Amino acid sequence: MAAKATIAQREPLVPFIQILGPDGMANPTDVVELGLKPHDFKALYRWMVAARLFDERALALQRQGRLGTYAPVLGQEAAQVGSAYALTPEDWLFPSYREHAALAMRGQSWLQLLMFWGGSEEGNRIPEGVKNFMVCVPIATQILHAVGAAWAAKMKSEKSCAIVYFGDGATSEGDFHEGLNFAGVFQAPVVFFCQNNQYAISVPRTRQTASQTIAQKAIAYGFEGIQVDGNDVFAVYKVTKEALEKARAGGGPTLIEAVTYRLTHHTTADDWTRYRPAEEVEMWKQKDPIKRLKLYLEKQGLWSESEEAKLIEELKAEIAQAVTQYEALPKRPVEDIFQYMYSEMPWNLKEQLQELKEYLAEHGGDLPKE
Amino acid sequence: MAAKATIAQREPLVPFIQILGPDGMANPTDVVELGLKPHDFKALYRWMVAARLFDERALALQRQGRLGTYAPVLGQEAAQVGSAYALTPEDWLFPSYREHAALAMRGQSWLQLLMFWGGSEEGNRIPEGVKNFMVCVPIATQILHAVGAAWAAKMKSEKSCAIVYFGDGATSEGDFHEGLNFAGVFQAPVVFFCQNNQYAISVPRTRQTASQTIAQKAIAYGFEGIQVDGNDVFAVYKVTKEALEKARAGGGPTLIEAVTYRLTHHTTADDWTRYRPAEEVEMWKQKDPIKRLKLYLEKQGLWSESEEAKLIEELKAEIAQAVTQYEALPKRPVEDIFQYMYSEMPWNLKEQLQELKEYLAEHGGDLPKE
Amino acid sequence: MPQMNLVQAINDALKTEMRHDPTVLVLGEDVGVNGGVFRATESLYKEFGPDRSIDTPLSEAGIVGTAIGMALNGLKPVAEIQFDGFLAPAFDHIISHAARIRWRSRGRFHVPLVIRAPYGGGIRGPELHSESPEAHYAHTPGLKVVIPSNPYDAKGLLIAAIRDPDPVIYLEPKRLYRAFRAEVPEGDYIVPIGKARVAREGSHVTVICWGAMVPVALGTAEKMSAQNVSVEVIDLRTLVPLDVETVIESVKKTGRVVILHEAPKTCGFGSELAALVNDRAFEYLQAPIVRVTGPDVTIPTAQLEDYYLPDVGRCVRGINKVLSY
Amino acid sequence: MPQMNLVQAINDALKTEMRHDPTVLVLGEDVGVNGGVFRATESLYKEFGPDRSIDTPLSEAGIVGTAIGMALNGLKPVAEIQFDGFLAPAFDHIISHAARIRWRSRGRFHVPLVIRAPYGGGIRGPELHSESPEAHYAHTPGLKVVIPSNPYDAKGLLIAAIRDPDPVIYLEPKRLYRAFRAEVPEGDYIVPIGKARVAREGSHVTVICWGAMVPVALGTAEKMSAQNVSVEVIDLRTLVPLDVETVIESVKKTGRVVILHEAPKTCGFGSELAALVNDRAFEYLQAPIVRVTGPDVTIPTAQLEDYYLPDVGRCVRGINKVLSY
Ligand SMILES: Cc1ncc(C[n+]2csc(CCOP(=O)(O)OP(=O)(O)O)c2C)c(N)n1
Ligand SMILES: Cc1ncc(C[n+]2csc(CCOP(=O)(O)OP(=O)(O)O)c2C)c(N)n1
Ligand SMILES: [Mg+2]
Ligand SMILES: [Mg+2]
Repeated sequence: MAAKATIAQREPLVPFIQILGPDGMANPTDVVELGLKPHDFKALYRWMVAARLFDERALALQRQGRLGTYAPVLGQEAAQVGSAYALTPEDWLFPSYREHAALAMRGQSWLQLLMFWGGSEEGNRIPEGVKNFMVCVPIATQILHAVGAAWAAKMKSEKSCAIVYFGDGATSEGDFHEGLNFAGVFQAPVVFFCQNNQYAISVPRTRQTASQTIAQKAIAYGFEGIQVDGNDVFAVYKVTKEALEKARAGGGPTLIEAVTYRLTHHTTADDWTRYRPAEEVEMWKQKDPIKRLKLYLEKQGLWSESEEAKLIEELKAEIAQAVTQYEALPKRPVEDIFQYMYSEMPWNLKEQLQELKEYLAEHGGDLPKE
Repeated sequence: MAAKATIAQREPLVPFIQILGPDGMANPTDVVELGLKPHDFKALYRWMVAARLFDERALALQRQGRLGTYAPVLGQEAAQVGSAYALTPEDWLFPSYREHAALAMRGQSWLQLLMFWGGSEEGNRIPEGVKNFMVCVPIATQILHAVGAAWAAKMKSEKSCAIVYFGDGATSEGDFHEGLNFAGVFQAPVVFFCQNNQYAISVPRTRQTASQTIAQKAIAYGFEGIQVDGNDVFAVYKVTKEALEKARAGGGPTLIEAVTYRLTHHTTADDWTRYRPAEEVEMWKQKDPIKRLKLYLEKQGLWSESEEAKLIEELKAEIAQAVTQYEALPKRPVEDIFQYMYSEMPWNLKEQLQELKEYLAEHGGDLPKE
Repeated sequence: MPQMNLVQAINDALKTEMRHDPTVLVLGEDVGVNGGVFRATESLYKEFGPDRSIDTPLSEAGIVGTAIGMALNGLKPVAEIQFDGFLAPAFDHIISHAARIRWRSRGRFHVPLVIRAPYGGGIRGPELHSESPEAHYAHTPGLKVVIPSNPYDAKGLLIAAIRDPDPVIYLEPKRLYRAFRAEVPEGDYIVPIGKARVAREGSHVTVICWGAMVPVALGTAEKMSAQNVSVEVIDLRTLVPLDVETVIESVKKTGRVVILHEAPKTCGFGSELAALVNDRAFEYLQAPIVRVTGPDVTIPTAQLEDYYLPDVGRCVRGINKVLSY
Repeated sequence: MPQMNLVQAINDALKTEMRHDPTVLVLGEDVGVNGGVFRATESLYKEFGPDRSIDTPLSEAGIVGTAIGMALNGLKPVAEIQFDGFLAPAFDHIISHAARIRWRSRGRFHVPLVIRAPYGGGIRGPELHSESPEAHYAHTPGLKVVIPSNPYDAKGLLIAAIRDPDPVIYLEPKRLYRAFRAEVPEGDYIVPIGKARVAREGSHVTVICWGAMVPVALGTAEKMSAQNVSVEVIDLRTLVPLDVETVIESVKKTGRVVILHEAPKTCGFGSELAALVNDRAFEYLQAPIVRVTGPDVTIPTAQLEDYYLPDVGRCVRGINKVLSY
């Protein structure tokens, strides 16, 4: 029958964009077209290094029992930093739970991130004026919220967009589908940013979907899908910026698949050696996004070992200060549990709070040690 | 950027199959390749006419208050009959709520269909040995059940497939996505049969998704999507049969989009004049699937007005008999409400049944008239 | 004052509030051009256009999920879910998000969202068109649950729900949509969320109910009065936050309680009421509380539906049971 | 007899039943190669291969929906939902399909499906990793709801659940997964669904509980015994169908009841128990029933979690309250 030419035999249905190779080489015109200045390059580099240092610190704290389960960024710094760098403060950012780099760039302090991973809801208190949404634990649900926020911006004739981050695993949830479908129908100004880090915990990308690429899923919704080298901060910046501009200009949504790799465990509760070969991880280490940008900067004479040392020192100090603050935080009052449920506390919560307070009072003001 | 060639500018991504035109003309080789004999043509015609006559009768009964809300097949006879004709008795059929033609072909009696639409669960009692599933009211949910059943057949090394029917509206639900994605990943032997009748109640297909075709959504799952003229019973039969054969041979799933039209109200509770122009309906009446096959049969000398009259008489009698039986059915006992909840009735249901019986007994054995 | 039935009152509430507040919009399946399958959104499309009367794709998680996004970006969406049974596909967004965003963000964001859905039996609907899922939402902290029983309340409560800063599950007893007409003021008024109504005063027994069970309770009270039994009927109007004072006051007065609801008995909202009465008026109870509810089964479709639904006869039995203890 | 902790007992139950019955398989996120995030499916992949220990895409409706399809085509799937909070995306398939297919088909089809999920707090989890959603399922006719509290029961109940012809929601108190070890027989045995266990006999007050609250109740009982208060602890093991006899018998003996659960109070399973005790043992009650439960809030994450969870101290308070009435 006429349909004998199956999908699998087709040419790739979406473009793959790369500017900066693993060797730190880039076509100069491509770089010029980015419209970025040396200070931008350095800012990108700074955020990527910051994310890695924060990861290291958080992992150490977790191992010492001073932080809860933590989800590292390691390996995905370019994807997060390149994309978030393309945002304006007017844009909405909807994270999953792994976007510490992007959130930090958008005004959330290291302290707040530590609070969140330390198990305090206060870590999710977005600073006034910052248009981020909270960490989203249930996979893919934030996609619909982002579409709604972007759609509202369009209705209100605002020039803001929304970007929403999610993983390769998230593309299997019904919410991914419903979100992209709504965005297509209502031409919402939203950028769907998939960090395809090849795994959803232990489940490899090939087990997640039989689709050749994640980017081509956009075809089901009538808009554009692009694959980009997620370890190439230039290419990520470029495709995200263009997608945002298109959205702002009324051109509707875009699905970006940033092809990257999680270089370590899913979270500190995970053990990657159970489900993937060491060679695979080694292979991806060769494509390290930070090393790559550093090579480029060095080749351009924009970076030196002393600058590197200084940067690391500065960032470590910044993060160390956040850790000190974090560890000095007083315990939150128990009212915290009750007061954010409704605009006004109903009688049952008032009574239950009262009961809890009485109980604590009976034990010298805190829970009895058992 | 390289992605400037947007989806919208592309050539259609899926084939469109038509054999029998609205004028009743078909390329003879295409017809020969179907492998159907004159008695098959007549059988197809018979089922399509039967569905239309059943529709008419059911609508009349509903208007007289002798049947509940009813969802007509009108206009979609070729899509249902052509596809169901391609099934073997070993295959599973998962309907939505509009597949009376397909269900009747698969061993469900007119009487049962009347019982269902008359508001008795007994209408959903699938005869032993028949591999149909029950009418599914919540949109798109049956897709996942079909995938599971097909996947189980594969695990058990059975040669059976599953076909699942759903509408254009159903493609917007998360379940559509999750079902097709699982089928792609696990290469389940399932055929996804979408009757795109252009509306989900009042919402037109263009509002349902920005995708150019529904068939191309298969690209997101790594398998084949095909568009077929849903009013062409030959083409529908052909693509369904090939998809089933492919599935049976281990070739995995197929998404078929049968482009058709609902020629009347969504259900008897609906009024199509509120949301679509009469000209549109008229235009589609020109593409009537039954008229089309009749023209073909006549041109081939396979059909005469006397045969037509006889067929209609026979079918009307068959349906009338079912109506008589339906109206003579005694009321179901109240035990019916309780006995299909669990394999064994737990104490609370036993007590509640007892209570209900006592109540009825107090009022002469039935509910008091109020 | 104009006479309206319940669905007209809802329509009027939507119109009133959409005129009053440009950030209010409705979205859902068939709510625009078609005016809703029950005509609750009739003529909104004409008056407010496709951007405020939005036909969505067939996708309940999509409707509620995007409405949440709109709500946090300054709009006040009123989402329609076409039937009770189709709240389930949106369940995750209702309980894991709408209900929690104030909590999750420490009050930085909140979700002024109303989710409207027709609920309950009595219209001879097909499967999943007659469910009573209120207990699911009452068990979810962060949600308010509102159920009107008459046109006046329907309008006033819906306007209150739209103005409420918290997410409100607003369940409409579809069986009462066109059951009767009553006077409904034009324009602006609210019926406050969290206040029950003593629908009929009485002294021997209290019947607690909501939605389509209110007329059943009133019919029962009328019938019992012929036997000199004085029945107090409390129409809760809001399940969460519950007007516990009105309930307990009545129980203290009558000492006998019948709880009447359509949902299956086990873990229905009736069990919460029974537990609360036990908590707060134990010593006043002169008989065990009786729950007259749907049995613990899937509600049957048309032919056997009446055997499931609590009616006056069953309510009478319940009252006789508490009285004869 | 081997000593096992609760998660090992679950693993052992799965192995036992998969060896015994070739139609049994497990599916879910990370259940195959990785052996499950809690290692409940450890080594099944090695022993039974990828077709019976199936890593699925990240899609809860997909897991439950396809498992329903498998069940009706002759297999016995045991679906794992990774955490309690992620049952919600599968809610529609659980309540509208798994629970109803026997009903819908008039017994022609049924769904021998087990849905396993870790539930409850106490492990310092992130949001939506500590929920107690049992009341949602207890309110859904057609489902059975089973919750073990110790390794022996966990294995025996899970084998019973897999053999049960009806869909079973099997909630595992994740806080007890590795809390203690106990003797668990090798091979085949069942603990029947629908039978509660008197975990400790007593005469002054009955504490009704399940899952991770059982050790709390037992700790409380131990503590109270020092004050010569004799506490009977009932571990329900099955919420639906409930072993109402064991509960009522105990209440008749003690006349005083404390209900202990983690879920929020309003419309929790505790309210059903309170209502049932009211129905069947009203005249035996010497004090109002006390519910010691989570408050009506979203369960906090790590730092404040202990302030939410019922503990021995709060259970003691509850007991003192019923005793001092
Ligand atoms: C609805 C839901 N199901 C399951 C989980 C448990 N879970 C947390 S992360 C994860 C894998 C996510 O994979 P992916 O989307 O690729 O993101 P990544 O972690 O790789 O960044 C799973 C299954 C969850 N958080 N939410
Ligand atoms: C989950 C769910 N949401 C809403 C409905 C109400 N409803 C019944 S039919 C229908 C439209 C279905 O459209 P489509 O899938 O195109 O099928 P068609 O009726 O055109 O055959 C809707 C919205 C439903 N049955 N289930
Ligand atoms: Mg991933
Ligand atoms: Mg349609």
